[in-house]
Amino acid sequence: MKLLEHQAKRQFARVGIAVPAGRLARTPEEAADAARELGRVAVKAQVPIGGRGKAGGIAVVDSPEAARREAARILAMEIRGYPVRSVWCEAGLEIVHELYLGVTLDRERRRLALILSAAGGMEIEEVAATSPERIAKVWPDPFAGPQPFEVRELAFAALAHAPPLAEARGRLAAALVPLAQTLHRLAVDLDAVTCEINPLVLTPEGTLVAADGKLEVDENAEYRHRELAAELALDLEGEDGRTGEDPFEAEAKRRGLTYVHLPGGSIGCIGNGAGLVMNTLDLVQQVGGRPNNFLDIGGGAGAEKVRAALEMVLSDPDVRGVFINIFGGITRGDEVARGVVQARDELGIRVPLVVRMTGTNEEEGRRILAAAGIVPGTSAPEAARKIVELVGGGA
Amino acid sequence: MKLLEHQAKRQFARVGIAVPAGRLARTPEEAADAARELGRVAVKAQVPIGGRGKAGGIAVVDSPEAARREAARILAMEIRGYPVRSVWCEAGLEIVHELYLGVTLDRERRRLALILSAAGGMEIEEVAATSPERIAKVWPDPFAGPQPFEVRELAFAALAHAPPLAEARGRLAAALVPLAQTLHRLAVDLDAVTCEINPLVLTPEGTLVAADGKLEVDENAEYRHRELAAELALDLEGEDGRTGEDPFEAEAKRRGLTYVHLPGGSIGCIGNGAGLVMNTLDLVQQVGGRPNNFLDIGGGAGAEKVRAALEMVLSDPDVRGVFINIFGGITRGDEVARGVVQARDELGIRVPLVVRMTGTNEEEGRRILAAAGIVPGTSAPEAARKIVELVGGGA
Amino acid sequence: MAILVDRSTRVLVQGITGREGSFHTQQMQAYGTTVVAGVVPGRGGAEALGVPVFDTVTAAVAAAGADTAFTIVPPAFAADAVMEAAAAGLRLGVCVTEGIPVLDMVRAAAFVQRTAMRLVGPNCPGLMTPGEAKIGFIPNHVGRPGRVGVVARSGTLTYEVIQGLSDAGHGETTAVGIGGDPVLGSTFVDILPLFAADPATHAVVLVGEIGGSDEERAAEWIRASGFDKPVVAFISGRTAPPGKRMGHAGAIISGTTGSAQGKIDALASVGAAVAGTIEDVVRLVGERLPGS
Amino acid sequence: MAILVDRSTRVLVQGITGREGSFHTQQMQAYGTTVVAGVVPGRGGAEALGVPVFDTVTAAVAAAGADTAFTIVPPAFAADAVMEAAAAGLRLGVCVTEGIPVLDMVRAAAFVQRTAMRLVGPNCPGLMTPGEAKIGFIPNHVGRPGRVGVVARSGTLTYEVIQGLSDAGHGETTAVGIGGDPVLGSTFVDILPLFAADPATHAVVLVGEIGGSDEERAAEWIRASGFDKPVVAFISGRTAPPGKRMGHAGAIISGTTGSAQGKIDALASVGAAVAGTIEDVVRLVGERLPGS
Repeated sequence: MKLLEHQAKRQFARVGIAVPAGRLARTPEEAADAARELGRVAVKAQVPIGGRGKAGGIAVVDSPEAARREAARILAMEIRGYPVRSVWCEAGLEIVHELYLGVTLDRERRRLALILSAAGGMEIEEVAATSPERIAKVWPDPFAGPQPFEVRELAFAALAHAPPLAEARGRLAAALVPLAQTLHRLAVDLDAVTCEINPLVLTPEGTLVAADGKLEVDENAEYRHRELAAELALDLEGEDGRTGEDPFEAEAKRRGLTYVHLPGGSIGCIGNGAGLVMNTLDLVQQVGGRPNNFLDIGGGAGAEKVRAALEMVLSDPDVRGVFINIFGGITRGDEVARGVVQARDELGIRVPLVVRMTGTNEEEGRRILAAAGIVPGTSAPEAARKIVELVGGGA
Repeated sequence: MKLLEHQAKRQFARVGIAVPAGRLARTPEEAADAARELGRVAVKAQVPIGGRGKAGGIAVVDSPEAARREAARILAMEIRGYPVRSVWCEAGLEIVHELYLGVTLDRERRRLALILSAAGGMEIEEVAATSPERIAKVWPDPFAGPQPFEVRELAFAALAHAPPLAEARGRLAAALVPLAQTLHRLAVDLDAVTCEINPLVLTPEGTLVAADGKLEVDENAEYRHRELAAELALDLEGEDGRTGEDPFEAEAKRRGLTYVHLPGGSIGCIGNGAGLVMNTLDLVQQVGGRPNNFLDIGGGAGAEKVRAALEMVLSDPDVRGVFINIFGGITRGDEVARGVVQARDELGIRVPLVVRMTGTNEEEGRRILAAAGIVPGTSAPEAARKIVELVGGGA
Repeated sequence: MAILVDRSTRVLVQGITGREGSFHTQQMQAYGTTVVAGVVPGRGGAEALGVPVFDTVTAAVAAAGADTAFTIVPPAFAADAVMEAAAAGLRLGVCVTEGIPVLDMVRAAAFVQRTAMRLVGPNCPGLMTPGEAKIGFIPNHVGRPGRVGVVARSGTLTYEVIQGLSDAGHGETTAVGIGGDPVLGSTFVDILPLFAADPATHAVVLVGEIGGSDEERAAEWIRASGFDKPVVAFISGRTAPPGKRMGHAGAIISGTTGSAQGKIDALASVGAAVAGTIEDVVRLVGERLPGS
Repeated sequence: MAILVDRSTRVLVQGITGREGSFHTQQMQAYGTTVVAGVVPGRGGAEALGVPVFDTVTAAVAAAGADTAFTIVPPAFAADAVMEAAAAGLRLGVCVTEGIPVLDMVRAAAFVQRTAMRLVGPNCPGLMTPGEAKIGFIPNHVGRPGRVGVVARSGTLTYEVIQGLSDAGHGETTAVGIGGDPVLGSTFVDILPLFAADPATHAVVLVGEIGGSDEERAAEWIRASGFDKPVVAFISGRTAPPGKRMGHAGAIISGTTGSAQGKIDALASVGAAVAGTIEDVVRLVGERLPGS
């Protein structure tokens, strides 16, 4: 769950991290009001993705009129599929230097990494690729959080690559200690896998201000942060109900299905187990087909779940055939077979279905399928070839 | 710094630990008001020591009139030297069982111990002495704090000795998890070396309520908790300015001196270094004298500090002679000697002074003392004998 | 021979009275696993599936001599259960729970690392030493004692590989499903050395998938350690689009990290045979098994 | 021979530019201690007392090859400084700071315990190996190379003991002031084994005081380990009233714990000679030193 900029900033402000003054505007008029109140402001599209600026989603304006005009323009935009529902109107900052300060999950270290760079304002991945020496990292103990000395080490390492800050580095290191500790605690409290301030602006007064923020909450922990999720949903959905998410994926989420959409593909893919379904997609592509989706019905799924899966997959009219790949462990082949037959009949499915089935009760399952005129198989590559043939070459 | 019951309870309430409804009353009239509001209440003397109940400092009353009468009686009390400045008037609780839950510094383990006992309502040290098996302890990692499983282990261990609670132990263990975690976090946040709820009352509704609380803040960390200290001072000092503390110790604290008073003793003891001064007292007593105080002037003390120390020690008219014991390391003997002579002259000291001096510049120091008619010495036991002789046998 | 689990393993089940816990414990018992106790806070003194239930792991260890935990409790309680098992001095913990908040696992992993316990999982299918014992979800019918070690991130694919190896007559020493989460107790590099040290293991199948860089680390380890048993690898997710979670929380390509091709290249560069299909896995193992 | 500190010890000073830090560093240099660096955040690149100053301990270790930290910083920063030293891989940390919040030290002690560093202190006078090196406050003139190990909680009394042993001609191998705080990096039982292993140490003086039970633990260790060098003990605080802090934060009798008599009895029961005065300490050592 990626929060919007203004949500992230509200969280920063709540824990005492300085942010510029700003107002959320959902209409051009509100943006004009904000400019009246704050003076020169940046009008920023609120969408949960990066690259807004390049897409024209940010404008700096000097007057309420300009704010109204630019807000109207931006609120009419759709940035990489995301309709802009609101703009964040924010007072400008005088900038001495732009830093990057972030907390992000490091899978390899099995910890949150605390990252500081004096090269703020750029994508940190870009900095990492082009000048990795300008990025300093520490991996604080997850229970202890960053200790002051760790933040100082981080700070002195990062600031060593910013000669203009050499003089002030002691003071900056001292100021970064509580800031980094607070940011880390915020990340932990919000179950954030990414929690970054970029740029972190050093002002002429010597304060550090979070000029932009990114906050992504672990999906497994959303149950602990329902208010944030509700807030985000409210911010993403306009009157048309569109959130900018893929509509099929949004629907699958509502139905509680583990589904990923690959728009434009023609072959629906269903299986039990994430690795198995990924492999199913791979097999389809290997023999020249174009998979339309990933759908994992999980372990021990019964007929009802299979039916729901088929219904979901076929809701995309691009799907012209479905490949169901089942390894019967806990999942029983006969039960899946019955689910497939029943779903086909009840849903009136006319596109070809190929079911590869092995493991528990596989013979019984294959018998049921064959009797109902559905193509059964035991070898997954062979079944993949079959569905691609049935859907048509180059499909 | 030992907080008063009502301060501890306000801290408990702040972090979400249930406490009975209560009102602080500084006058009998306020106690009557509290009783009018709360009904049947316990009127409890607010003094920073245990054993109030036995001393008559707690009364349970049924009417505002009784509250007024009992509050008047208790507010006139002095409990073990502490004038009662306020009473806490608290609504009664229905009690199913009394538990003990506490956090306390365990020096040997170098950690806070989390302690639970089903034998609540008694002094935990008494339970420890008479039935140690009824006390369960864990020593959580200081960074991680108590984990749920640790609290459950604690709970099942402690509740194993409370057959009436056997049935409810699962539910109780689950309820104790957040409570113990909260109490531990409170102790850490307040730098408490003791933070206990005793009794922790299990009510018929199955809730756990902190019916009494003890909270002692580490003196070394008082600088982080100035508001609590200020609040406490306000609560302890009446219009007469007396706090219940030994007045000499209170004065020494104001002067920034490390001083412990032994009322009734006749020999003032001053030295540099805690161990040395303790030993000075021991030596005086060994040869039949009665030390009046402990005063450590610390390392590197100059003439000014010596003078302040002498002034402090002699403020108790019981002092009929002073033993100054100096080991010159950083502290220079000649400087101390000059301080002693100067202080004697300026303060017009007439009681005998014996100064034992060894180490850095000891000869020069002893020369200065002898020239001024003050008894110098190099052996501490001999010097101790000398001051006892001068003050008079059995002194 | 085998690794991690065998006939002598004494298992306690955290969550034995749950629907899933109960079902899989029975499956494990049917397979021959020695289940000695269950742990359900507040249910101590009861009995379930023929074994005593305790309030705490410590009590189960003391009374029933358990040395291994099978953890099958809801996600909100799983990290704590894992830490409880580790603190109680167990040798091995196997946690199958899916959906644990990742920062819970970050803490649990750090906690476990300070103890003597090896953790497998979470969100893993568990492990099986055919003919001896299994802990977790691997279907009872798929395994067959043999010479191949299997270590895999995904569940169902693991079963397929085991089935294939069994059907081909190679059989397995032990199959270990390390799990599909971003933060795992054991990764490939934790398990491979055990297979290296197991004389009965003559070849290893490594089943990886997109996301993270555990496969790349495995390749580094193979190179650095001079591991000389044949390795056949299989990576799923070649078609997965970047930035999408493919079912497993950990199966996601982030920026330049985690693509299937990177993993395939890394493993191929250290001499592993990288298979395109499960059928190929079995064939490639057959070609490489000494004495085949 | 000696323990913990000798001619080869390479010391960095945390807080070298402070008033106290500067004074005592000079004293140490005058004594012959090899001070190789100072650490003052934000002052890296400067020089102080003839040695380079660094922003971090890590930098000081890398550039100056320090292996030991002398920590003399204000109480609010001391625990963090100790952890920094431990994290940087130092062998020994000596923290003299008085007044550190006890829960800061609880955390620091737990942190240090997970590293290879041995911590002496805080609120301690430091340690001295006469004729070789000293770290901390022990006056330069008191020591003399010899055969007695000294381990003590209080500072000034330690100096007295050292002086007495020196004047009597026994001399010291190493004197260690472990400090007067309730939570210490090293207690008697951490230091005694070092003296046990040091062939040059022929007898040990243990200077205890009221509060806690470190002396009782020392007695237990002496019994359990079969420590066979003569031990002369001295305990101060026989006259201290219960519940009062006698100067040191740790010198307080709490309930039934920490009285002088309990400690005297415990030590006497394991064969230690318990002296009534410092003069007695020296005499008792003289009577017990082998070959005296």
